[in-house]
Formats: sequence, structure tokens, C-alpha cells
Amino acid sequence: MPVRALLNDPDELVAEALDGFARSHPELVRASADPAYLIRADPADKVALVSGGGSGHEPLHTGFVGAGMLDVAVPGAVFASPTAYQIRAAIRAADRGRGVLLVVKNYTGDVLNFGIAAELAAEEGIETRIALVDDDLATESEDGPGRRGTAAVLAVEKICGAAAERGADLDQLAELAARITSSARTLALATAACTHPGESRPSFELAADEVEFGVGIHGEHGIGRRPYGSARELTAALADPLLESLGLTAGEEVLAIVNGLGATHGLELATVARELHEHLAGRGIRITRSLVGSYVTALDMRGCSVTLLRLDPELAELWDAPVRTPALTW
Amino acid sequence: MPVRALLNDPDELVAEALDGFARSHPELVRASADPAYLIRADPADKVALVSGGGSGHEPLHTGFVGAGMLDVAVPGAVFASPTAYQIRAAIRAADRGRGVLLVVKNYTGDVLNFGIAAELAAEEGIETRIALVDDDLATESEDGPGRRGTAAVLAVEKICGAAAERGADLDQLAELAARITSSARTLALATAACTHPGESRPSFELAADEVEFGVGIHGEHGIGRRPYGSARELTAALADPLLESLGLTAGEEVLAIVNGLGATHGLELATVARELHEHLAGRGIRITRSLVGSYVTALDMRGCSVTLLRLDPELAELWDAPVRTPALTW
Amino acid sequence: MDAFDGAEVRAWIDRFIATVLDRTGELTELDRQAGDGDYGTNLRSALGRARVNLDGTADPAAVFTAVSEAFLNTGGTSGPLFGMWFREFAKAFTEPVSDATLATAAGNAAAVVQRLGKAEVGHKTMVDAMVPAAQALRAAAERNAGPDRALREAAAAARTGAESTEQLLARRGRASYVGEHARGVMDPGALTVAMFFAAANG
Amino acid sequence: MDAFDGAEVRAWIDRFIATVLDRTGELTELDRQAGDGDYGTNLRSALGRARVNLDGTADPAAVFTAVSEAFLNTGGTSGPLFGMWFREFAKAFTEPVSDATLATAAGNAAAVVQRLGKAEVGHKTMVDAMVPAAQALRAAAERNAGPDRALREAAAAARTGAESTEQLLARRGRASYVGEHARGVMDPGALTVAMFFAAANG
Ligand SMILES: Nc1ncnc2c1ncn2[C@@H]1O[C@H](COP(=O)(O)OP(=O)(O)O)[C@@H](O)[C@H]1O
Ligand SMILES: Nc1ncnc2c1ncn2[C@@H]1O[C@H](COP(=O)(O)OP(=O)(O)O)[C@@H](O)[C@H]1O
Ligand SMILES: [Mg+2]
Ligand SMILES: [Mg+2]
Ligand SMILES: [Mg+2]
Ligand SMILES: [Mg+2]
Repeated sequence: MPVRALLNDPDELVAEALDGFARSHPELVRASADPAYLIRADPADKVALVSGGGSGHEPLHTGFVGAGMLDVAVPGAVFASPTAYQIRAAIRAADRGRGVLLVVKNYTGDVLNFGIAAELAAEEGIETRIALVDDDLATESEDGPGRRGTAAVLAVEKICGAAAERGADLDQLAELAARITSSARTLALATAACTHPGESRPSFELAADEVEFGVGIHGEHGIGRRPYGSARELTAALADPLLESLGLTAGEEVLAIVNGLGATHGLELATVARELHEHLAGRGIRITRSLVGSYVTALDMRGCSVTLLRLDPELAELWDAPVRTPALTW
Repeated sequence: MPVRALLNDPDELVAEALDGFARSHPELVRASADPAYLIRADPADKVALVSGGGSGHEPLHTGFVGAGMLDVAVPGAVFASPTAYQIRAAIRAADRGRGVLLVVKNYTGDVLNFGIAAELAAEEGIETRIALVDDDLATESEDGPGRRGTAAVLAVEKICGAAAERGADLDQLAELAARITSSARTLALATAACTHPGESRPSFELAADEVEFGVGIHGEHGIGRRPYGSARELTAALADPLLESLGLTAGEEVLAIVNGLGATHGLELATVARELHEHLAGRGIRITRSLVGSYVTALDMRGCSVTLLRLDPELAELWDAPVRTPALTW
Repeated sequence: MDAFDGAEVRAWIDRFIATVLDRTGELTELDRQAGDGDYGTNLRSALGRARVNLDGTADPAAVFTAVSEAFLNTGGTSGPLFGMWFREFAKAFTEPVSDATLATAAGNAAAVVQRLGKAEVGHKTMVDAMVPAAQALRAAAERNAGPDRALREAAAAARTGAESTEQLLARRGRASYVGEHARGVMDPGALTVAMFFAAANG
Repeated sequence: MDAFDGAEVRAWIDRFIATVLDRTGELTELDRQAGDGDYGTNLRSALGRARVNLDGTADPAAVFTAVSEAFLNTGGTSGPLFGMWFREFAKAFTEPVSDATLATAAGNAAAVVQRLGKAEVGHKTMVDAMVPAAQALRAAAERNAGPDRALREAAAAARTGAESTEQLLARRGRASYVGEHARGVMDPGALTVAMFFAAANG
């Protein structure tokens, strides 16, 4: 949040925004205030999908509650995991007796709280599976907590959401989620840091001629500074490691997510999308599906992430399946 | 655009973004490069709707091309009207022999160029009507160029788009557009100014304890400074003059557009939406339709606009009609 | 001479373009003092496009069509207005061009600009040069003065009209936003019109 | 005494809460030196909630359930881990609470935390106090030492475990990101566990 953010009490921000969001989409979602979660207005008889995490990443996850995607989203405080009990309540609300897929971005707090909630739910006879999303190439390393989860979570939610609507069972969904995650990688760069609510300065400062490369979605530093350059150069710098990590070769088709980190303008994102199309075309790789917009944000951070997901006909078809949520509808 | 914006040559920004945008939505739109415009991929046999204006307001107007809304959008340079010939080309491309409604925001350049294009089209036998949108209450005055056009243009495009799909003729659409515009008012405030591409400083500076009230969408100063306050206070400050100007009274229903000006976070907009619901409810006025998001932006300006449109059953029903565009689908 | 031909019209336009391109700095400076400072840039981009359009053209109507189209492809307030202004010349001009043709063209052209821009003489715009020039051409045609003399009188009238803008407060265009600051600054649009008629005379 | 009752368990928890609330500044300072400095805040919000939940409760299982639920409604890494830790006490405690009950509860509780947090003794976390305390309780129960003596031995073991973290490099949690900076800083989670067992003894 910038100085002069449009909010009341920062401690009430998440609760008030959840209320305002639900009131803005009454045909699609309902809010529960305490414990806080957002649930589909029209529950369906299928395996339920629940996701969540810290707030500040909107429209993730609340924007993706609805037919063909999530059944319930659980927002934590800004950049903090929801609590185990909050998640358990979400699981209870979501379950239709067919089990619940928990889509979890790989962060210590989320893993812990979703894991605990899953155990608590199991004790109540609710079956769950955790789909851990860890797509952020910037944090790939031998030991440590592993790659962070970022924008690929969107693909997991969309594609598994579609499969669930078609009657896939919990095991099939968990397997599908794992396949998507292993086929997807993301890299991000920031052209300006974000400012946490209540703070008066951004989490880091950049010189006019540099960008922060390999950032996550919590305002933390990336893996290094790079010279600022044209959209063409910066897009290539993001795309090449993804192509290499996924081993993508000529003739393959991908889904590309060009994601704004919060304060990035549509003209910029469309430019990056264009450069990505060009760059991949130069390697014989076609972007046959894409999502360009600010979907997984880090408050008011500037910059973008690029996610590539290797497509096969099944994934493409599930991606194309109808979806009807506040932030994604087709 | 901020310093370190994601772009190549600023002079190519609009053209490249248009290309990237079209490639990101191949199922919905096609781009013409020279003259530059964006056109529906699946033209329909009906009165056509064409809009446009300066770039930098994305997703306006390109994001609203598709079934149930615009047939063609014409982007000018950043904050500058498209040229008369560009608009004529758009009119030619859009026309299906039933005439073309030109949705024009009230700015000197747009009025001039759309007006000229309409004359040129008339010489070619293409009938047009101009729907002038002038909803910005901040610029209401006795003489001068009149109220500016801002976010109410969305309502005109959506509602007239729906009516056109149902077979309304050109005169009916022009009348409908006039009715919408006269029933809608907008006010905006900025919590930070925007930075034009190529410039290194924002168009104005605010102290930590003030906001710029009554801003437009081109980075210009507003009608005055106000003390920064809670979302509750600021929302009331935006809403009250709208209620008064429209003469809204208890029992009436409105469409509300809570619009981010570019770099405003979803949490902030949802909070403003909540406060608007509360504030209007306190006066017995119900928000029965709403749109909350960044739809009419001013590059990376922070802040929001609030638009209220007095609803009647016909307007509400047309608002609810299906729409399928890159930025608005239901 | 009773009339002049396509080659002469083309030479006129070429001289106009050359003069303006030579003086864009000066024109921009006027727009900077009482507007947004992009006038020279707008004009340069229109005239650059006009040169391409003109390539090989020597028919009077075609010459003005080429110029008109270039302006109608240009931004700013001046671009579309000049585009529609030159368009009336293209419509009226059939070879050879007589003093009557000139009077009709300039009269219609000034009228179109006034209708579109809603400016009267005295509002400190290009209209302040367009209208007196058209009146001078009409007067010259009525006494069969011939195109050369008519254009010389039009040039003088346009020049006087342009100079008259210097002491005015602007009522139209961006200059109208700066109030007293515009006083003492000649309107660049009107000056351009004066340059156009001056270029007619060899 | 062979066992103690609900009122005594409740008194133990009340003392624990009071001690911790009294020392949140100190605990936060440790987290600030080797973490993100929110430990005291996290704990305060959990314990505030616990107090509400506890209102009127004196059944041993219910007391620990109240505390567990408060922690499971709290953020941070410590919140959910303590929530699951206290939950095992709630599961095992049936009135009256014997040394065997204590050993079972603390053993299961340490195991749950280890499984969820993937920390071993020596990783500089709350586990460094939980495991020795559980071992002390097990040993005491095996020689039928009775709950009072068992808890005194557990408190000593937890205290020693907590103190041992001071010289360690952290391998889990945020403290593991700061490397050598964490050396010399006692782990606040382990210290809290020591406070818990110390509070058992009047
Ligand atoms: N309403 C009007 N009618 C006629 N001419 C006008 C009008 N407004 C502006 N002009 C002319 O346009 C010129 C400025 O053109 P230009 O710099 O291209 O426009 P802008 O103000 O959009 O930057 C002025 O010098 C004036 O002659
Ligand atoms: N993996 C882990 N296993 C057990 N305890 C841990 C682990 N990670 C951290 N802790 C404990 O949590 C404490 C910090 O808690 P807290 O400040 O609430 O968490 P956070 O680091 O999320 O801010 C540490 O002092 C440590 O005792
Ligand atoms: Mg100008
Ligand atoms: Mg200009
Ligand atoms: Mg901490
Ligand atoms: Mg923390």
C-alpha cells in the first residue's frame, strides 16, 4: 500500500475489503466474516477446491472463486498465511462429501497452516489433498524451503477447477495439479518495490538504471540487480531461464501468463506480451493460450512476472473450459 | 508511465501494446496496425459501436471490444485523440450498413476528430451519430468546454452495446446514450499523480496529508486539495456531490463504478466499494449493479473515481445482458 | 495571368512546406508561450507526411488532397482543422485555378474551420488569418483581379490578421487557459496561415 | 501427590499466560535479533484469545483445548505449532492428570511439532525445549515420580534446552536466514516452552 492508501484502519483492511469485494459480486460469491473466507454463491456437487494465503495479492485468490475455479478462498492478513482454524472452516464450508483439494503456494506459513488444517479436517472425516505450487525459478536451490509459489497457482486453480467441474476425483485432481506445477515455471522482475500498509517507504530502492530481478510477491529483494533495459531485453531475460528450465523446444505450445505485480500499466503488460510472443516465436515455440493482466500482485509493486506452462491437449482443453469468477470469466 | 516502464521506444508504445493486446486475445479481437484500431473478431449484423481516444487509459477502450460492447476501438497516442483519418478507417471497418454510434468522451481533440471523421463518413454514405459522454462533475461550469468524459463511458458502451445486439437502430442508440450520460456523474481523487512516458517526474506532488480532488484522467491538477482521510471520509466526499447532482433520493437504485486510476490496489478499491455501499445505504439508496476495478486509468496515477448511474429497469436489464470482451465478460 | 496551373500550385505548396519546416522552432516557441508547445512537432509530422503524399503530384486538386490527408492523419487541434481547411481547396480546385476558384476555396475552407472549431475572428486562432484572407480573395475575384494579385492581397490580409492576434486574449484552444499570459504572443496557427498565402507569391 | 486436578491445571495455564504477557517485550526483542520481530505480538494475540476461550473452564482437557484453539487461530510460525502442541495435551489429559499422562501428552506433542515443523533438536527452535522436557517427563513417569516432581524436572530440562539454543546457528524458521547473527540470541520459542513448564510449579 502506498502512503495515502484508500483504507480505514489497516487492521481492518482485509476484513473490509473482503466485505466490499463480496458486495461487489453478489451473483458470484458470499463472504464469511469470522472466520474470514469467500465462498461460491452456487455450490456444486463435486470435489471442492480451496486456496488462500496472505492478502495483498488481489485478485488472487478471492477473485477466482466461482464456477470452474475455486469453491472457497481464505485470505490471511497482508502477506501472512491464514490461520489453521480459518482454513479448517473454509474446508468445512467447501466440502460436499467428495473431498477438498487444497491449492497451496509454497511458503512456510501456508504449508504449515494448510497442512494442519488438512489434519484437523481428516479427523472430522473430510478428505483433503494438498497441491503444492512451487513455480518460482528465482528460488530454485539444492536445500532450503524450495521454490516459492507464484503465478502458476492461477493455472492450477483454473485447470483443476475445470477438471473438478467435470467430475474428476480428488486423487485425479491432486495428480493433475502436480503435473501442472511440474510443467510451469515463473520469473519476475520489479521496476519499483511495494510499500507495506502502515510503512512510509518502499521495501527497497532502485536506481533509475536498474531493475530488481527474481523478486517474489512479498516485497522482498530479488536474486540480483540488472540493468534497466527495453521491454524486449527484459522479457528475454525473464523468458530464457524459463525455457531452459522447462526444456521447451521448437514445435511445443505453451500457456503464458504475463502478470502485473500491482502498479504496472496495461500498456506495459501488453508490450511484454508482444515481446514474449516474438521471443518464443523466434525459438519455434507458440503461445497458444495466454493471460495478460495483474492477477497475482504484491501490493503496489511495479514490474511483472512471466509464467510459462508446457501445454498438452488435455491441459489446453481444460484451460479453455468455461469459468465464471469475479476476476476471470469466459 | 513510471521511470523504468516496461516498454521499448516510447513512440512505438501504443502500436506495440495494441499488437500485444490483440495477440493476447485472438479469440475476441484483431488489430489493424496502420491505421491503428482494434476490431471484433466476429462482426455482427447490427448498428456498430466505435469508441476511442487517447491511450494510457487501458483497458479503456481496447479492452471493451467484443460481443455486447464495442465493435471497434481507436487508440490515439498517449493522452491524445486518434486522428480523423484513423477514426474514419475505424468507422469504415465497423459499419455493417446499419450506421455507427460514435461514443466520444468530451475532450476538445476527440470531439473535433470524431466530428470530422463523422463528416467524412457521411460523404461516403455511412450514417453516424455521436454519443458525447460528459460525466465528470469536477468540470461542471457555466461556459467552457463542459464536463469532461470519464468512467461513465463504460456504462454507455456496455448498455448501448447490449441494445445494439438486440437490434436497436442508430437513433434509438443515440437516445439511449444521451439518457445514460444525463443519468450519470463521476468524481475522482488522486492520491498520487501519474508520470508521462519519457518524463521522470509525476505531473504534480502531494504532501503526505493531502489528496488531489476532482482530477481527470490526463494527470492534470484537480479542482483542489483536500486533507487525506480514511476511505470512509474520502468515499463520502466523492459520493455526496454525485448524489446531489443527480438528485438521487431514498428508494432509488444505482449502478456504481468504483474505478482505479491505474496504480490503485484491489484491496483499496474493494474498501471504497464497501464504504460506498454503506454510505448510500445510509441514504436509502441501493447499489444494485456495480463494477469495481481499474477500468479507466490515467497511466500510473493512484486514486479512484466513483461513478453513479441512476438505474431504471431497462438500463439494469441491458447492463445485465451478456458481454464478452477482453476486460469485461459475463 | 488569369489562372495558374498544377505546377504552379505544386510550387506554392513546396514553398509553404519549406518555409514552415524552416521556422518550426519559432512556431513551437509561440505555442509554448501560450499553449502546450507541441505545435511545431504536430506541423512537422503533418508536413513530412504531406511530402510523401505529394510525390510526383502536380494536379491542383491532388496537391491539396495530399496535404489535406497528411493533416487529417495528424494529431493536435491544428492537424484536423488544417486538414479540413486544405480539403476545401482540394474540392474547389480544378485546373486552371482562377481568382474565383481561390475565393470559393478559401471561403468554404474558412467556413468549415469555423464550424468545426467554433471560433470567431478575434478569438486568437488560425481563423483570424483565414477569414480576412478569404475576404480579400473574394473582393479580388469580384473585380477580376486575377490570381496573382488576389493572392498577394490575401497574403497581406492574412499577415495583418495574424499580427492582430498578438494583442488579443485567446478565447479558443489551449491558449484560452492561460489568460493574460497569451497577450503579446502571436497565434502560431494564424501565423502559419499567413505563411501559406505568402508562399503563393514566388 | 499422584495426580492433580482441573483447577490446578487451570492455575498452571493462568500463571503461564501471566508470565508470558509480562515478558512479551523480551521475547519480541529475541525475535527481532534473529527473526522478524513479531513473536511477542503473535503470542499476545494468541494468549488474549486464550483468556477469552478459558473463561470459566477448569476441566484439564478443556483448558488445553481453549489454549490450543487460540493458537490455531493465530498467525506466525509459532501460532499453529503451539496450537498443535497444546492440542496433544488436551487430547491426553483426562482428570486427574498423572505423571504418565504428562509424559504421554508431552511426548505426542513434541512429535507433532517435529513432524509439522521438520525441526530436530539443535535446530534452534521451540523443539530444543520441547523434546528434553518430554524426555524428562517420560523418565519421571517410568520411576513413578508423581506429577509435581516430574514437572519440576521437565522445567529444568526445558530451561537447559532453551539456554542451549543461545549458542546455536538456526536451521529452521526465519532465524535460519540470518546465519551468524542468530548466534548469541536465545530462541524465543524455546524460551516460551521453558516458561510453560516453569509455570507448572506454583
Ligand atoms: N477552436 C479552434 N478553432 C480554430 N483554431 C484553433 C482552435 N483551437 C486552437 N486552434 C488553433 O490551433 C493552434 C494550436 O494547434 P496545436 O498546437 O496543434 O493544438 P493543441 O492545442 O491541441 O496542442 C492554435 O495556434 C490555434 O491557431
Ligand atoms: N520449523 C520450525 N519448527 C519448530 N519451531 C519453529 C520452526 N520455525 C520457527 N519455529 C519457532 O517459531 C518461533 C518464531 O515464531 P514467530 O515469530 O511466530 O514466527 P515467524 O517467523 O513466522 O514470524 C521461533 O522462535 C522458533 O521457536
Ligand atoms: Mg499545441
Ligand atoms: Mg497538443
Ligand atoms: Mg517472527
Ligand atoms: Mg512473522
